This record gives sequence, C-alpha cells and structure tokens, in this order.
Amino acid sequence: MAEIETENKIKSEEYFVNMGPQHPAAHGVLRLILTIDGETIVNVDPDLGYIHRSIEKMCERDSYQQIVHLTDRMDYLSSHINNEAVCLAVEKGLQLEIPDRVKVIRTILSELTRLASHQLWWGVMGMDVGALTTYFYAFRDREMINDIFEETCGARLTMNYNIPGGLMYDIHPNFVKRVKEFVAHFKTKLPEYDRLLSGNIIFINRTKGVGVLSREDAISFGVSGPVARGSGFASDVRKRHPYSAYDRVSFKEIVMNEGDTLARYKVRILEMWESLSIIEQLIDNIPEGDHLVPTKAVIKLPKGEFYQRVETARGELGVYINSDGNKNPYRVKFRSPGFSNLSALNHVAKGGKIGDLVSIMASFDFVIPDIDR
Amino acid sequence: MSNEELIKLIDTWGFTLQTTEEGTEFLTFTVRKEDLHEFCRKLKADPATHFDLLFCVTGMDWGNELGVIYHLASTDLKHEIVVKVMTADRETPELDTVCDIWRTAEFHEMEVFDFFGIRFKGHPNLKRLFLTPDWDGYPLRKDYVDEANMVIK
Amino acid sequence: MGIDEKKRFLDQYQGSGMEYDLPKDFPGKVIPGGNGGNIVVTALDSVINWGRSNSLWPLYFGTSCCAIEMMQTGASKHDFSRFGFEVARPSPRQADLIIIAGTIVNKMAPVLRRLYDQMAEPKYVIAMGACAISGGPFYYNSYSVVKGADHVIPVDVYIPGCPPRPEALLEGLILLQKKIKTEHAKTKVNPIDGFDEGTL
Amino acid sequence: MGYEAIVVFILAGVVLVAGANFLSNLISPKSDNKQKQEPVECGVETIGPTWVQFKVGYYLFAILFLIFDIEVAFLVPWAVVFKDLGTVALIEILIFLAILGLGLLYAWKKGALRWE
Repeated sequence: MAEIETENKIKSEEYFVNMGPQHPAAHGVLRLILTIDGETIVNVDPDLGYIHRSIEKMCERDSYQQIVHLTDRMDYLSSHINNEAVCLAVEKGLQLEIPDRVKVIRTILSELTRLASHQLWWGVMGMDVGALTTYFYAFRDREMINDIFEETCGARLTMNYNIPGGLMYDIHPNFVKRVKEFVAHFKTKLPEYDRLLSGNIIFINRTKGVGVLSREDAISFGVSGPVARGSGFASDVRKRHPYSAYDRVSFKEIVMNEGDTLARYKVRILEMWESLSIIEQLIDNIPEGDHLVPTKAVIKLPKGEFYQRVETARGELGVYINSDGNKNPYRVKFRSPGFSNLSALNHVAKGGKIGDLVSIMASFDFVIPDIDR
Repeated sequence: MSNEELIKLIDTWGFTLQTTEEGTEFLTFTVRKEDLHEFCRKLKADPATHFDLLFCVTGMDWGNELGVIYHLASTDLKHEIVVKVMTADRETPELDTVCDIWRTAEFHEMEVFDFFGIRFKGHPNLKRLFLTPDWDGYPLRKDYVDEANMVIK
Repeated sequence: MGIDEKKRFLDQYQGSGMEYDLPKDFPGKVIPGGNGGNIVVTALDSVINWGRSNSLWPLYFGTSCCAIEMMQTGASKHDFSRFGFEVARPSPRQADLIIIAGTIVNKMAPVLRRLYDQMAEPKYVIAMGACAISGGPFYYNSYSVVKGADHVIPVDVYIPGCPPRPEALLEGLILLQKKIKTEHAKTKVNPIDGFDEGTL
Repeated sequence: MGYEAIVVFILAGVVLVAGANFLSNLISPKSDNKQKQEPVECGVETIGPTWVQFKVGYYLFAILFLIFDIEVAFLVPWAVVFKDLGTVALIEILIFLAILGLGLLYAWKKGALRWE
C-alpha cells in the first residue's frame, strides 16, 4: 500500500550548527557553519582564520633562508616537500645548477614524506569513519619514517633539511640501510591496511557514492592532488612539470573516474605503492657528489616573478615569489592545495548527511594551517 | 599552443593589452580593469585557448596600484598564461569578479578582499574570510601598520 | 655569580602566606599562578591527588604541527596512556586538561578562553610547543599571532620545542602529575581568579 | 523470605550514586561564570535561534526504539523462568512479540523510518 501522505506535513525549520574550530573531525581548527534540515546538509559555509599566522606578511620581511623555515609549519605533513618548493623557486631565480646527488636525495625524502602523510591520513580517515584500530596501525609504521628523518635531517616533523642550493648536510651513513629496511617492512604492512579497512562493508557503505565530484567541477574548482585524481582530472605535477629527480623515475599516475570518497581513498592507497616503487628505484643508485652548492650568505634574487610548483601529499603547492632585487622578496604567495580543495567542499557536501560530510572531509585530507597560511 | 600563436590569436580579439615575457616564465597579459571579465570569459569560452583551470589568484600591491594576478592553465591544450589587472584607486578599489567563469575564484577573491580590500563586483557573498569581521585595515598592503600586534624585526 | 647570591626563583608559594623572596634584578612582575605547590599534603589530599593526577583526560585541542606530535604520543610507540592520559575527550565538559598543541591566533583566543571556562574544575593547562609558550617562530612580524597562550588562560606546564618530541611531552605530563600531587584542597585557588592577561 | 537480596541491591545502588555525587561535590573546587552555563558548540557561540522546530523523524525513531527497548525489558524475566512454565509461556510471548511487530510494520509502512 502506498505511503499515505499526511495532510499537514510537519514543516521543520533549518538551523545552523557549528562544525567548529574545536571538533574531532575538523583535523585542526576549521570552522564549518552548517545549515542543516534534520540530518541533511543544506549549505556548508567555512569560516577560516583560526590558525591564520600571516606567513605571507612575514615572508616580506624575511630572507630567503628564513622563508624555508616557515613553509614547513604551513602544511606540516608534507614539510619536506614545502621546503623543497621554496628552495627550487630560489634556485630557479639564481639559475643555480644543483648536483644530481641533491636531486635524488630530495626526491627520496619527498616520497618518504608523502608516505608518512598518507599513513597519517589513512589512520585518521579510519578513525573519522569509526574504526579506531587504523590509528594505531598507521602511527606504528609512521614512527619508522620519523626515525629515518630524525637521523638524517635532525627533526621528526618540521625538518629544515633543504636550504637554497642543496641540503644542509649530507645523509647519515646508514640512511640507505634504514630506508631499505622500512620499504621491505612497509611492503608487508600495506596489504594489511587493505585487509583492515578497504574491504570493510561498513567502510564501503560510508564512502561509496558519497561526495561525488565530477571532472568538470574538479577543474572549475581548481582542485588538485589525490582529490582531483579521484575525479579523473590528472593533475600530478610530478608528471606534468617534473622537478628534482622525477624525470628519471618511472611511476604510474593513478587516476580514477568515479569521483566519490572511495575513489579518493583508493587513489591514495595506490599512490603509497607508487611512492614505494619510486624510493626503490632511487635508493640504490644515489649518485656521488657534494650535497650543497655554496651560495652567498645574503641571497638576492634578480628582479622578476618566479613560480615553482610541487606535488605535496595534498595537491599542487605553488610558490610565487615576486622579487624586486633586494634581500627579501617583494611579495610571496603560496598557492595552497587545501584552500582550492576547500572551495569544492560545499558543492560536494550539499544534500548529503552530516555523517557523509565527515567522511568527505576525511577523504579531502585537509591540513588547516595549509589553508589558513 | 606556443606563446607566439597565443599572442597572435589574442591580438585578433582587439583588447588593449600589454604582453610581456621577460622577468617571468609565463606569457603575461596586463589587461584593463573594464574588460577584465570579458577577456577572461573569452579565454575560457574560445575553443582554441580554453583556459579552464584557474590555479592561482594573487593579490598584489605595486606601491601605488592594487591589483590581482591570475595564473591560468588549460588542461587539454597544455598551455599557461598569466593575466594581470590593476586599479589605481586605493580607497575603494573595485574589480569585476570572475567567479562565474571559474568557481574557485569565489574563495580566492574573498581572500584577496580580506588582505587587500579589493571589492569584486558581482561576487555572491564577499566577506572577510580569515580575519575577524571587525578588523580594521587590510594587512597585506604595503602601507599597513599595526603596532598592537606586530613586533617588527 | 654563585647560585646562592642569585637565589633561583623556583616555586611560587600560594596562599600559605610566605613572601616571595625575589632576586633584586628580577626583570618581570610575578603573576600569581598555578595551584600552589610544595605544601605538606594531608592523607586525604594525597588520596585525592593520586586519583586525580593519574586519570587526567585531555581535551581534543590541536591547532597545528604540535598536534601531530601529540597524536604520535597518543599512538603505540610513545603511549601516554601508560600515565592515564589516554581518554581524549572532544567536549570540554568531560576534560580535565587542555594541551594547547599549536599556535594561538587572535581569532582563536576567545574560543580557547571559552573552552577553558566551560571545563569543569579542577582543570589544568599545558602549553605545548614554542608557539603556545611565546608565539614561537611567529613572534616577529606577525599581526595575528597571540604571543603565548598565557595571555589567554593560566598555564601550568610549559613544554618547549617546535614541535617538542613525544618524550618531551611525556615529561611535561609527568611534571604536571607531580604538581597535582602537591596540591592542597584547603588552599587550592582557582588559577583563573588571580589571572591577568598582561601586555604583549 | 528471600527479599533481603533486593534490599541489599537497592541499598548498594543508592549508596553508590549518592556517595559519588556527594563526595565529588565535597572535594571538587567550585568556579562559576557566565560562559560555563552556555551550551558547548565547538568553542563558539551558537548561531541563530536554537529552539527551533527540527525534523520530526528524530522523535519517531526515538519512540520506536523505546517500544522495543521496553519489550526486551519484558523478555528478560520471561527468559529466566520460561523453561519450567512450558509451552503456554512460549505462545504468550509470541503473541506479545507479534503485536509489537505489527506496530513496527505499521510505522514502517507509514514512512516513519524513511529519512528523506
């Protein structure tokens, strides 16, 4: 029997809920003002700035070496890649020729950073969707990468190992051995990640067909990184504009066309395999050479604009330096991947449930200081 | 499409432009304030150029003019250009919005308004995104002074 | 100058009437803070303090990079649940401790103050990382960073580092436990009462 | 005859609950301010009126859950003794379950469980 439509359909008003600065699913201090009707989301209006530390204003008064130290506080999960972006931009300005050894080491460390970031993302995505064990599995493996970073770069998270002109000092003698150990260990653990979460029916129901972003919208919103590649928009900077040693390694760019949360999840998991294979291709033949091209103490970029983009774990980070020839830049702008991805959140989350918004945000993998700068 | 062909094609559109390539790696167009919106719409609509990706919007303060620099790319034709636009009026700077052409501009223009004070005509809800609504002054301008918070070194 | 001339100013006596003997050239002004320490603790107090110090529930409050190190400390290798901190609560009503992991920005300061006020007594605050102590790398030339979280709420333990290692955070947590163990229910003053924000 | 267990049980319950509340009030320091009374919403004040007529679906779900919660509460004592009551008790409980099942079917068909 058909569902009898009650005459006086009880009208429910929309109201506002703060998915506010201090919220477990906000991955930091992102405030989303949700207009909701019951459980369905009518509108998502982000209110940013709760971790805006005015990095771009500081860069206008800092020397180029000092800017490098600020960038890894921006997207702290791909801190090495951010540093590399600024160093490459400065080296492009100075037309410095970087020895091969530096390029290969930078690429290996970038891929290790990407792995560490994807591990944390995987652990926290599981936790957001309700599976707490993924957090402990992911952080157990992440500790191994942190030990490698600590031994070579001296810091676990914000490692300022890159300076314009190369690396601060050479790699640790048993860096190669430990990286090989880690790669062998993690190759046995990554299938464990798949067994733990990817096949779980609850997880699939929570993510399949949730938050679909079509390819045209992905381009129109300027989305980049695994979020774009999950919607069929191949935007990998490592392929389109290869930098450091990415032109001499062969790796597959993973692109999926479904565009839903599960596709973004799969893209990142497969990207971890690609990162492992890149490290394997490079770790055995690190060319000899010095680890630094000495530059003048006070770096002065010639007059002009320099734009360098790199592929961080979250997407394309672009460093735009407009220099007028003296020791600190005239204007520095960081094209942050998180900020453009956030512009697509409202379009994707509209009409879904609040629970879907949590899994969508986990699949977008926001790092809020990267958005607020 | 190479830069020369782009320059030739865009010249046929009849906008008053300055095109330069020195000092930057991109082909840069400086367009007038009035026909910014029309120029951008043509850039995206014309199948020969089809700039469908706006990947970077930078607010700029060149000393006496305020302006915005748009980095545009075409995903299928694989070429990139930079469009610059300036406005000399520092009290109430006003530019056309491009968020009806590229959806991401909505957020980026809010950011430029927040830090430079450039209002965008036609923007759906132009508000301060990062700073508190009652923040006076626009921090990224060169003449911004704030002794209360800033410890200058 | 030997240690005894410039008497090290270690403990702030609170409410027990002892005068602070400040060294002559002490630069700053003493803001009475903390819950009073180093007082003889009665049997009942030691039981209460034992219970309280070993079951502090931190609040989910990570603003930036230090939050990652706090998560590392919460994970399996540097497990802080060995000291009773495991249950991290999202809502301030059920939390005893705020670990300010990251930078406090002007827009975030009222939020932090409101969260602190909404927590149930007795509550404690750990300022983790250089940003929470003094604005850290963002002290100079930044128009939006609060130069230190103790301009917003009274802090009990400061943990330097950018970000501090998990072991440093654990040491800070144990230090807080030691501090709680010396509390005295009778003279315990809510740290917010004598608190003033101080200038920049 | 046999009621001592229940008395002890009630006494233990009262003592535990009252003790916990009283003791915690005794030893915990008090501090009250305006912001402590306000609702907690992720650290910022609520936006717009909070006493609004929200979706009726929540209420329907709650009521249905309540019915089956109480139903289980009735099943538990039955489950303890049904072995020596024989098949009569079984038929009674089946009727009881059928009636409530009918109620659920009716609510289901009326669309109470649909969430759109």
